[in-house]
Amino acid sequence: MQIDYAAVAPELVLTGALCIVLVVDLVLPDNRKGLIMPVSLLGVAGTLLALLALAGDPTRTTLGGMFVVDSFAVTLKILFCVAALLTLAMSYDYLRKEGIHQGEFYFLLLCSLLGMLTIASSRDLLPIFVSLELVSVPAFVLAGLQKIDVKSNEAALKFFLFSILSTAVMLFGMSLIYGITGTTNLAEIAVRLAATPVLRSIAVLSVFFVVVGFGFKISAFPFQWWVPDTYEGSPVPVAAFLSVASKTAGFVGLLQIMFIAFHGLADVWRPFIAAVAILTMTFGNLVALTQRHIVRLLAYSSIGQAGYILLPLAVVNVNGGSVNHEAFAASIAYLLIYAFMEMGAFSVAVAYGREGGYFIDDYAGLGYRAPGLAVVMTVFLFSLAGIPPLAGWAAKLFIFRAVIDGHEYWLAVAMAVNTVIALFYYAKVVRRMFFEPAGDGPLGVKVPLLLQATIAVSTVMVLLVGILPDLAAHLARMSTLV
Amino acid sequence: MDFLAHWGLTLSVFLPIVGAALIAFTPKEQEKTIKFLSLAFTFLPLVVGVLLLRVYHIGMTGMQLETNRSWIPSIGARYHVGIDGISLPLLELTLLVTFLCAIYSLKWLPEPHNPKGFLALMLLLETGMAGTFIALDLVLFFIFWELVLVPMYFMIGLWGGPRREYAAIKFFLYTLFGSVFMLLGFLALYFRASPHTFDVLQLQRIGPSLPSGIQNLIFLGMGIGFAIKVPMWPFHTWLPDAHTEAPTVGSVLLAAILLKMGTYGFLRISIPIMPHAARTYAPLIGALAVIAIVYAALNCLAQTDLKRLIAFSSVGHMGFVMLGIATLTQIGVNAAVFGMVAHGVITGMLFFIAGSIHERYHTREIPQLGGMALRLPILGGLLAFTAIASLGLPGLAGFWGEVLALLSSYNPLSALSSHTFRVYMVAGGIGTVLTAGYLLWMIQRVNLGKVPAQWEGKKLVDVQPLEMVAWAPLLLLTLGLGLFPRLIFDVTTHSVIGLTKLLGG
Amino acid sequence: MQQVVFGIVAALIVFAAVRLVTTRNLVHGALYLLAVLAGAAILFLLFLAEFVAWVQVLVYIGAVVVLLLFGLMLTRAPIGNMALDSQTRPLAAVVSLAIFGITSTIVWKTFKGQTVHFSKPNTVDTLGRAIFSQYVLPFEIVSVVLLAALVGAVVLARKEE
Amino acid sequence: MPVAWVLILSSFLFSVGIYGVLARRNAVLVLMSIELMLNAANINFVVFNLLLHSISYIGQVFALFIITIAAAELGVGLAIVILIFRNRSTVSIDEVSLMKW
Repeated sequence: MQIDYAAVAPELVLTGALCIVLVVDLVLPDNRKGLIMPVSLLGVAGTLLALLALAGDPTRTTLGGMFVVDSFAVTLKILFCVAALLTLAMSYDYLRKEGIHQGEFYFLLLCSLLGMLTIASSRDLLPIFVSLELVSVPAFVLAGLQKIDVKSNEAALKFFLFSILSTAVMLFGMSLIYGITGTTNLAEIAVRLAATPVLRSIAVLSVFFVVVGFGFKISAFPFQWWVPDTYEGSPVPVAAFLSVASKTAGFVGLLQIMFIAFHGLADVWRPFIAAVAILTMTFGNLVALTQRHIVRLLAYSSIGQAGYILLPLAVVNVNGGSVNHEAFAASIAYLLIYAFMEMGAFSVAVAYGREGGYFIDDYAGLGYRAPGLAVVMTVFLFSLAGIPPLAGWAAKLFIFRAVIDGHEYWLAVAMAVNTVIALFYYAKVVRRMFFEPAGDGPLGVKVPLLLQATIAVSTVMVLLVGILPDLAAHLARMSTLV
Repeated sequence: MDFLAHWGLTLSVFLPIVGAALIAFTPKEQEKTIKFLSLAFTFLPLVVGVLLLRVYHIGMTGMQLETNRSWIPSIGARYHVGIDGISLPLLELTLLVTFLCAIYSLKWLPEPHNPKGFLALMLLLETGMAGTFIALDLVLFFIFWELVLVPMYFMIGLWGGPRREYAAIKFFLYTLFGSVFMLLGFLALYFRASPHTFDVLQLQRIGPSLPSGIQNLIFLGMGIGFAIKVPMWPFHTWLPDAHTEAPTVGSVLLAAILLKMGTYGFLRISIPIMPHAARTYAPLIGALAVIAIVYAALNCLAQTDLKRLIAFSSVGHMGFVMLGIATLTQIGVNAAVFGMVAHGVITGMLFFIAGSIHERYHTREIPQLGGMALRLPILGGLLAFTAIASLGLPGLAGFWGEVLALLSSYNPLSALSSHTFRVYMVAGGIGTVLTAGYLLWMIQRVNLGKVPAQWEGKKLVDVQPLEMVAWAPLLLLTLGLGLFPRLIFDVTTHSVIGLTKLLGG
Repeated sequence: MQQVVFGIVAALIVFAAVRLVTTRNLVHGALYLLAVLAGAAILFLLFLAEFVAWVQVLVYIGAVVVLLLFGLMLTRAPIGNMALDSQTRPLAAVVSLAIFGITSTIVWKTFKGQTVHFSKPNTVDTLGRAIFSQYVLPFEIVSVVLLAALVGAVVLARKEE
Repeated sequence: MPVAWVLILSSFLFSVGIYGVLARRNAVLVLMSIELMLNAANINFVVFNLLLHSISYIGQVFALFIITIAAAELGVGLAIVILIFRNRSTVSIDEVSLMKW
């Protein structure tokens, strides 16, 4: 079989890089482990370069039609690489202070990243399943890396159990789909579902199981129970990685399956998705109101955001057409924008956390003690809340646009109400930082260089995309599957 | 001149944000530089704004000085700005009042002392406010509209009175709530229009032919957003809190400009694009406006806090503006625009005075003032003058807006029930009497009467030169607009005629 | 003939599975799991998936169960009777019964008339060819998963000095 | 042989697994229950492969991959359980809950 090596170049580079990281970790003496970080960084940067070389190319298909490199795949792979770079930069000082082994951490992170890259190119249930596992298996370990911390242990356990449970449910659904269509190729599934007069009930049942399986990965209600505990217990950069990259990987798998394979059944699953999306955002936003820990707050906020990202699926049309295109593009654009604001907020949490603490009370008066940090945190939080001209506003606009284009006004209104609820808790943190007298926290927080870089990149992106939303929108529209 | 015609508006709107960025990068200790920057970057836009008057053709209907550039092609939003007779006065008012606020802030800054943050936010606010009045694209309009939110939130929350946090979050949530629905309305409009567009001018051509059910729904969605900002009764409850707690400059900007964004939204977007819905809702808007007038006046009678009293009076004055708009007639809309400018000038001035009184007495409780005319004759005189202007005395600015709004409701658009509007007129008339009542009573209690014991023999400083500089333009405008209303009407009439034509008036 | 084998094995699987989720003893649980896995392996053989059956025996029975037992012993979990169930048993029963009812009804309706025909079993050879031609991608991904799992398990289980 | 019999068996296995997940509070037992669900999927894949006469053997291949991945995950899972036990001497899910909401 002919393999198109150009198409798999990024994955090959990354695989090479993670092998090197593993070997370097073995041969380096303990006091030189700091070198692994630059090696990993170079590996991801190399992957990114290989990806950029692929950008703009016509679609390539290889490995027996299972691996497709189109603009959708390239865009999301670039996003995953950027998220990984930000996580790497965020981790270095954190790991040193927490006494976590650098080598294994980066190795596992790169493994997980590899899974994300392959899932974006997978157009078959089998590679989607194995890629998803490649994303998750290293992530369990990463979540548990603060080994002597009971919370971290528990984070890993919860994440692990929920994840394989969801995999099992998803696989059962996939097996039924295989049974009724005789194929695992996404495009073929769509064709055969349309052609063969199968009973609707079994198709719906299998789609239901698959969606439930993905519901865990993307933390949709009522499968979100693991999220706050896992995020809080994990090392904070891992929480950032999970909330951005891992969740996006879940969405990528879900979007591919729903839009390529199952759009013919859209009229059946649309109401179900609508209900899940609304419940997810409402639950996330309401519970976020009560949180006192910044990582848990961000966790619940990320549940809320997942609801927004899911919402456009609720307007998908059986016959395809521009509505589907808009819906897909809206979700993708939201994912692109969400990555930067979430990463930014987590970077600030990491930067401040070591010295100042992770409770929202600890942020009291930060505006006076470390004005710069407080201002960028405000930028990220208000962006998450959707206040223009920050990027999150554009993301919400795209969703609203898609939903109204699909004539689902009530969904738009429900999301609008949610946006207002969400503002409460974002503003709560901002209020703490600025409206309260400087507490007894540290004065002038020292931010390591690499963290400064992640914060700066995120801030610039949030502002830039906020003023020129087309940067994200254009990319998203170019890279749709439908 | 050519450059000015194409980019003058953009320049005047975005200069302040450049100033805000410069201030952000100036070290906190260099207060002089910061103050200078804030002065310069409010003065320059004003200069541009005045120069714009030279290229603006007063006799023309329709938009002028337009700029229309590609911005977010993928969703069809464009950078489209321009002004006509309705937006011009409001834009100029914005540029002027912010500059005056910058002058005032040279000496009087609210506690906690942080000129850097305060002035940067003020400049940011100016961009948002001015931008709202020139935006001709719904997405652009929305951005500017929301840009106002955060600076005002911080202004109230950081530098406000004792209940500042409550007031700040209330202001934020109310406005955000409204604006989210406004955005949904914009999007619905976009998708209903064919071809899909966010362009206000194009929508004015397409919108009127939309089915009436759709118009009504979209009008309602947007209306919530605008009504909260105006604020119309019963959405007004954020206003007294925000006004009372905000620092002086915040109150001035809030009263003078922010509130006009809502009424402007009705005039620029809702009514011309959805004339059918405008006719449907006009009686309701009129009713709410009249309720606001009477309700505000009654509330004012019960207030003891000077700022709160002025805040409630704003609700009433904006009621007159909305009543004028609701008639959908040329006179009514003209009166509304005039009323907006007049209210901006007069109430802005009143809040300045209230701030200065608070500077001196450290209280705004009316019972604890008293006898101010004796102790501080100039300040007392100015208060009396402005309050009288506010109650609508002929010869001063407040008169024209209110009287014409009442007059126009005697004879509203032919499609509306004139009986209903005559009832409104009578009720509004009662409102004017009540307004005169509480303002005169306020003047009597503050200026006359006995000096409270704690101020006996204590030295109180009367109006200072810097205050005079900051206030003089407003005082002159109060008098000037009252004596020569054509200053405004000449500018607005042509555009208003264009607007009312769309309504079949 | 096949139906008889299927009947016996199915009965074994059903019994073992039910016991697994109701037993009050952890080690018994592991043994019941073993029974289910073995039963599944026989089914694979029956359905002409020889290679899958042997992998099931080697990987699951040879490794997984040993691993489980090791884990149980290493953690010195109390091996006697103990409260292993949470308070949610009735709810769990309702939910799982509902799922069973719905799923079985639907598959029954869908596949009512269809029967499997037992033809010549495929050899390992054809399966191997398939894996290394059409399914290279998932194969390579799985190899990285295994590597990551290996490293991860070592990292987590290793005692810090 | 009617394929529906096999499918009902696998549905049963799947449902029993769900019951185990919901009703058990020992992490290892939950893990075992999930293995039941995975086996249900495996049986489906294999029998469908036979039913459909897949020339590509995708059903069997899928089952192979599921077995492999399940083994890998179990390794990690048990490592986590051992870790927790070392720190807390318990593997009960309920008792491990330090964090709620």
